[in-house]
Amino acid sequence: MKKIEAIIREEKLDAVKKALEEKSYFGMTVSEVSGRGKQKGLSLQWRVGEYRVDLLPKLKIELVVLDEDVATVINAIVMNARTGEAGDGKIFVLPVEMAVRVRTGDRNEAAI
Amino acid sequence: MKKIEAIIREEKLDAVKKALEEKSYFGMTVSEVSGRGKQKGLSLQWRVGEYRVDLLPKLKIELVVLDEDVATVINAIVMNARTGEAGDGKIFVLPVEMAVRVRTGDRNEAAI
Amino acid sequence: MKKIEAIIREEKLDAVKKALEEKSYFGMTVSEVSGRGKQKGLSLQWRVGEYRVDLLPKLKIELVVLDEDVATVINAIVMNARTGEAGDGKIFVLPVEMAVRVRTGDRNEAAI
Amino acid sequence: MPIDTGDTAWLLISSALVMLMTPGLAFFYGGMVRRKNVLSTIMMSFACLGLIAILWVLYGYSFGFGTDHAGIIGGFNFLGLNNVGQEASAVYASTTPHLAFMIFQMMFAIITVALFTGAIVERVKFSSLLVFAALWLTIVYLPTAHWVWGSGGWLAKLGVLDFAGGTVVHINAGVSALALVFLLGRRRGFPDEAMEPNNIPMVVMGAALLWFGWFGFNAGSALTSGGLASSAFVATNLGAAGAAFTWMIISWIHKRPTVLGTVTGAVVGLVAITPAAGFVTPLAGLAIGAIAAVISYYGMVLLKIKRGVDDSLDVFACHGLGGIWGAIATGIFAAASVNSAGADGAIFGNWMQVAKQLVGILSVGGFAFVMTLGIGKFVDKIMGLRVNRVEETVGLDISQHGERAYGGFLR
Amino acid sequence: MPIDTGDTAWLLISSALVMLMTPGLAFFYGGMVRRKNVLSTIMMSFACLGLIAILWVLYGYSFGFGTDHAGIIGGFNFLGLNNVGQEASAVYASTTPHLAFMIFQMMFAIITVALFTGAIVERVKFSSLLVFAALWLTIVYLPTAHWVWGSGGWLAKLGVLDFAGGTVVHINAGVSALALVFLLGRRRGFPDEAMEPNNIPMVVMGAALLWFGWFGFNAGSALTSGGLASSAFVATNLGAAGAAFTWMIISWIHKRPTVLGTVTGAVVGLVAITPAAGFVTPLAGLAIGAIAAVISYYGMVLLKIKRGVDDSLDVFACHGLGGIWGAIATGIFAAASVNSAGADGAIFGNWMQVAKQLVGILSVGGFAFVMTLGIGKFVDKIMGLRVNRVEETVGLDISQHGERAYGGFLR
Amino acid sequence: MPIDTGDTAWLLISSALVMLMTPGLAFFYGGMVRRKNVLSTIMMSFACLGLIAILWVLYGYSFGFGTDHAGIIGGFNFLGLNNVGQEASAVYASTTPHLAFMIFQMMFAIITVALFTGAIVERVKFSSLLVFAALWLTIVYLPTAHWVWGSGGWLAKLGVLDFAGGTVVHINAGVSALALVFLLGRRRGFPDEAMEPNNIPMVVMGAALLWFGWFGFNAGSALTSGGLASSAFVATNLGAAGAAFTWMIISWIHKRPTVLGTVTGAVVGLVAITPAAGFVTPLAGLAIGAIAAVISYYGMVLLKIKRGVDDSLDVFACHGLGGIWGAIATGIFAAASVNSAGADGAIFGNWMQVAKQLVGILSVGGFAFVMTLGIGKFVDKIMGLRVNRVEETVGLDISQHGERAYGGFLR
Ligand SMILES: Nc1ncnc2c1ncn2[C@@H]1O[C@H](COP(=O)(O)OP(=O)(O)O)[C@@H](O)[C@H]1O
Ligand SMILES: Nc1ncnc2c1ncn2[C@@H]1O[C@H](COP(=O)(O)OP(=O)(O)O)[C@@H](O)[C@H]1O
Ligand SMILES: Nc1ncnc2c1ncn2[C@@H]1O[C@H](COP(=O)(O)OP(=O)(O)O)[C@@H](O)[C@H]1O
Repeated sequence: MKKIEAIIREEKLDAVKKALEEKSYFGMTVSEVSGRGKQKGLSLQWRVGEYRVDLLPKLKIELVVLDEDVATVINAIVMNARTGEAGDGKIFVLPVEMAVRVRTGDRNEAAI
Repeated sequence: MKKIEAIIREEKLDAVKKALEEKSYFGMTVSEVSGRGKQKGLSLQWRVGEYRVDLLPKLKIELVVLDEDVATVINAIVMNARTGEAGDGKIFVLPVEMAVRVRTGDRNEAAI
Repeated sequence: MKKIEAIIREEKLDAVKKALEEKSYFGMTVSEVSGRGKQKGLSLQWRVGEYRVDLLPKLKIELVVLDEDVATVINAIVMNARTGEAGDGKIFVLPVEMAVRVRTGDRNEAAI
Repeated sequence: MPIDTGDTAWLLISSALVMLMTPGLAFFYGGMVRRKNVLSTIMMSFACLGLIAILWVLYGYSFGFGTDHAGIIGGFNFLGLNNVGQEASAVYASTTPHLAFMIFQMMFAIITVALFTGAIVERVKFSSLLVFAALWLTIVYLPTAHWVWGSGGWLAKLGVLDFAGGTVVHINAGVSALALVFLLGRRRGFPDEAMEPNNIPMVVMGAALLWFGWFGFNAGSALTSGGLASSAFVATNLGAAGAAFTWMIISWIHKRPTVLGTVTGAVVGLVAITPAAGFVTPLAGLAIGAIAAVISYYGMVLLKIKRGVDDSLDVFACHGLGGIWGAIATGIFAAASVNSAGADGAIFGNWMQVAKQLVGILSVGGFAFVMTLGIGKFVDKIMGLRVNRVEETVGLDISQHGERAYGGFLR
Repeated sequence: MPIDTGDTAWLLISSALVMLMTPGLAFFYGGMVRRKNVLSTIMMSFACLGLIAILWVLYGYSFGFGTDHAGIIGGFNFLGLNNVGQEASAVYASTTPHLAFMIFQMMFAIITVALFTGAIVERVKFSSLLVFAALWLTIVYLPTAHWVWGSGGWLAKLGVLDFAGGTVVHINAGVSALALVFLLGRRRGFPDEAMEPNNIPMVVMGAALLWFGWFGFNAGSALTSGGLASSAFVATNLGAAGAAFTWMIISWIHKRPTVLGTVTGAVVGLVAITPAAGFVTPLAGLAIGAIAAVISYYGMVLLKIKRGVDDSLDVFACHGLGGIWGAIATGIFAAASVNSAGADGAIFGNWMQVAKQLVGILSVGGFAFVMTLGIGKFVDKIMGLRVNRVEETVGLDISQHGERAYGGFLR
Repeated sequence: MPIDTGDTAWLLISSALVMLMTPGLAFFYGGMVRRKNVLSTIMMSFACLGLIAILWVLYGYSFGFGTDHAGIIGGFNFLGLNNVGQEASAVYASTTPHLAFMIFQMMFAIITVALFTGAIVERVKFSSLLVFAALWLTIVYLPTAHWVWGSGGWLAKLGVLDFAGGTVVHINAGVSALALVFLLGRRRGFPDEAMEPNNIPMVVMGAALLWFGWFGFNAGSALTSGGLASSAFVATNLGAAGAAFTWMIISWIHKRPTVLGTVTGAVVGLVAITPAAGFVTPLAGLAIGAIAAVISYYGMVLLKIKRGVDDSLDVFACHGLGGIWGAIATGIFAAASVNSAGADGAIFGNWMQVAKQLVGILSVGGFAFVMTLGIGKFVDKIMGLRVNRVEETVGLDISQHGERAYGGFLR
């Protein structure tokens, strides 16, 4: 099993969710994160003057999938989260040694 | 060392914390996440009409432990986070190559 | 590639960011987490009486870097996030099998 | 007549209460949009407190309430507050300073403009909104206010009853909102995405300030402190209570009694009782409010859910329909015994009053709709009414105002 | 007597101020519960603005203030606002329209009901709460209001002093809250889990609106604008200031001067000064407030911490104890020189007044306690007072109202 | 003269409005700091509602408004509200109860103290702040209030005009704020870290309550209900509107029209119109407000950005500069035709009035600056003005008050 961590733009969540759903990857965990990278930050204003914010709001999607599904999932995310501008995000794949479903105690394939 | 990532119901945090504490696993990191899976989403109302929310609030617990502790910890979480209804959550185990305690620079076993 | 997860004090973010920047590690993802460990919790007050909060606000920095950069990055974080008091945080290093840049589809070294 | 200290105290505090309604509206609206547009939504109302106030003293009051020209528009005699002083006006409120009457009216103009912004939040360009607002005040609000409330206005002379602005404020704003929606089109993502209100407690706070301020709006419109103000005050509260309760029940029948629905009901009830407050018995207010909730609820279902019209915060369904029903209801329930300056309505056999009310609704509503389309098209041509795609996606707080609502370490 | 414009302006704005207290209370309470119950807590107060207002005009005012029957209850003469018009009432406020007095009283009934909900938030079933509220208004509030304030009420005739509702509002609500807690039991998780207030700034906002509105509550109860209203106004402010400051100091002695404690103190001081406001010298208000803070603070420690009674938002400790102390303090500090309609209290040698106050406290408090137990048991039997386990765990916002307070991409 | 019910209603409601300004300020300030200091910032204002109120009735009113001693300070005749009763005062507002005048003045003292806390939020020690506040009230506020407003005060006799506190409230607070900044120094991290406002909607809510309350502050200062109050009311609103609009435009020229800037502008306009409100024509208010926005904006740029002075919430730039400009503007625009108790200003050829205003500014401002430095140094010596490094880093909510603003499962 692998854990796929995708950092994407907030507004792309719906598209990515839908795309994964269509390929019947339904389970996922999402969280609010802030990121920086090539995308340049924001310049915001105070009463007078400005200040820069370089950590921009992003969403992190975490999905644990079987090894053979990794390519499909990555593909679906890349296709649907892309705008072509800096800041579209990253996908990281990490090894997972075990998965457990809390409700049943099922392990691995049966758990996800 | 392994990292145990457990996604659980918000209301089970106290029970899980207490159970881990009793087995003297005290250190942990928790964050607010939203998840979907087998559990069906919520139907909420606007002024008129309804809309569905399929990402439900969950908590993610992250614990880095020694290899030999993995089973005990998983067991404690499963026992205490379970309600038996869909949505109880998952536990994932990931390999960790190194751990460092920022305060001292201690590595690995000494760090966690 | 490795993923470095550093849990640090909120107020150390700026220093850590600056230090990493100087070594030209710019990309990163940050999120708000709560943690407990050696640091003792807070005692807060209600109208009357007190209650304890043992999960304290921390920030989690996630950086994916090449294997050869791990030592430098860890060093930069340790140097800049340290106060010497319990609660300074931890750094964990996890293996990453693949990285993808959503914008371009670039993989691995090219992606981060 | 000499200035009466009690009447003046009541008119001044009423003006302050109506002023507070505009920030109230800002929160009522601001809580319902998505987080990325909270500030921009609040700003649309708050900016009116600056812009409209200035235009009002320069020429607005004069064109609305100055010497009548053919029943259509006021004159130049009050330009720059000329002739508007500490003594009572010759033709309006006779026991309070003219300045007090002038500023009470100012607050109405401000909130009317703020009201229609709710239909086009989350996509309208801020600069264009300001230009539109200035033109709309001048071309739509000032004449119609004169028709109904100006000394010599043609609808006033006809006998159309509008105690506190059901027609001038709510129909005007509601109908113009609908016209603007046709010009601007839907928000990106509507209706597929669930555009969840970001902060319902903020909506409740806004509704609470609106309800509180509305006592000034309606009971202040008596322009004196006494029996009439008290009667309007009670009718106002019953309109709100009746509609809040009714909306809660309807929403319960469909599924659950929502907070958002209950406070929306309260506002709709306040809208509907506005034209009637000082002409009907307090208990009629209860009926007017309850019926208003039914009309607005199903109007909203029809417009938003069935037809997919993205009147984002339902300005037409709340203020347009609520105002139209209120104007008709005034014709039905009016009682000369409540207010001798009013008339008897249909329940006392005077069906003519309903006809008169319809003339008021159609002339003001029709005028507002057509003019709004015209002004809107014009502004769209010269500067564009809508932000671009990226600006809309990023959110108007950042793209229009260079700010975000909630700062912190991260978000 | 003719209607006085100044008195009427004061009574109307006071009514508006008291109306604002109910949303104020909604925020005061809403900020203290857990995030999953914010809306439901707010709704418990807001719904009263609808429900109780309607019942009040239908029969509430009549049973409370209509023609006396044996000192126990009013009559049918004001049903549906019959005989309640723009002229002054024959027996109540003689310089203001009867309608103004009626609606001022309405606002008191609304907030009294809203007050006790604080004891049972986070677990009470919304439908049952509404039914209970309607019954409680009818069976508890209307008679007791009549006893104390109705023309001919037996406690009024006895000479019990309650300027603005220490007994009718606060003891009634506080004691009933305690009875409800006995019926409903503790929240799941109490007292093991730290039930942290979700939003203290919201609590402060609520307290600020309460303080502001309380000027209408207490000084408005003079029913005229002049020396008595001014004296009550000052006493009210000093009661709040004295108690806020005292609570801050007590909490400092124990550990740190908390914001939550300071605003709680302010509210407790306002409660305690309520019955006394127009009968005591302003400076006595300072003492009454300061002592109230001490009593409520240690009452809360005893009840909540020592005894584990889950009166969730401490309604009995704040309003029950505060109200009882206020009623006794009125008997102690009252000065006929402040208000000739009042009496001299114990400090002027008239210990009888304290005895009378005790009769008021015991009769109203006892009646409320017993009746609340009865009505509560009845409602519990027919429909259940408490939500089920899952609903409580999920939170009442979602389970009772199908909403969540804060929407967004994720949470 | 007998008590006038209308005048009293107006003065009482004005007092309530001014009371509401202090929580308003708490939110205005609280929204601008970082999340970890929200409660502590709110508490600095809220605590004044307790502390200053108590000191005011004990001796404050007496020293400020009691029998004059050499034009410098009041006397002992009103200690503990002695001789302050339900009848009108012999020398102050002659148609309202003395108690009403006393409490109206109390609210001014409270907010003046709350105002300067904005300069030193996020680092001042709470206990020291309270001690400083008590000393400052006694040594700075009471004498200067007496000079300007006390019967027999030397600046009053000189003919310095200050309708509602431009000098006594705003210059006093603004100049003292600056002195405190010199004593306390910058926040850790300033100016390198972006100290982002945590909650701009909260700032807007605060500004809205301030604007609303300011009608009581300025128009209430007429002390009667009628032409003068109405004129001051209109001038006040125009000052706010003019400045809000101007600030919005300036900020737009630099980049974007911010919400934070617009509401700041409104407050600055209200500050500037304060001394002038009842002496100038309403339209002059528009000019005064607009110019105030320009002065404060560039003052802020100079102080904060160019010089790096960490007057955290810009109290000097807003209240100091706004107040100074307002005082001068009063000398320029005053018109005896508006208020016969006033004078003609420079535009009517009376340049002397400007000179008198300068005397007022320099004497009060100079006195406040020097005394604040002195009192501040003293408090610093005995107990330390600033929290320690760790407390500042953790945040004052937890370190000073043992609380956090937003609770929940985690944060
Ligand atoms: N080395 C990294 N480690 C972890 N997260 C990263 C890294 N680089 C970028 N990110 C995350 O990816 C997001 C997008 O990256 P960015 O470089 O701005 O755009 P792009 O991927 O299109 O070049 C960032 O906001 C950050 O959250
Ligand atoms: N494949 C997955 N990858 C990551 N997280 C998942 C995955 N499937 C489920 N989750 C997380 O686990 C939570 C519970 O899963 P769900 O399927 O609803 O219940 P259960 O585990 O009881 O069958 C989800 O809300 C989501 O946060
Ligand atoms: N075993 C662990 N697994 C995951 N996170 C941990 C673990 N132990 C500690 N942490 C995180 O590190 C933070 C600091 O740890 P703590 O023990 O308090 O201080 P220190 O590392 O200085 O001894 C905690 O708040 C928690 O977020």
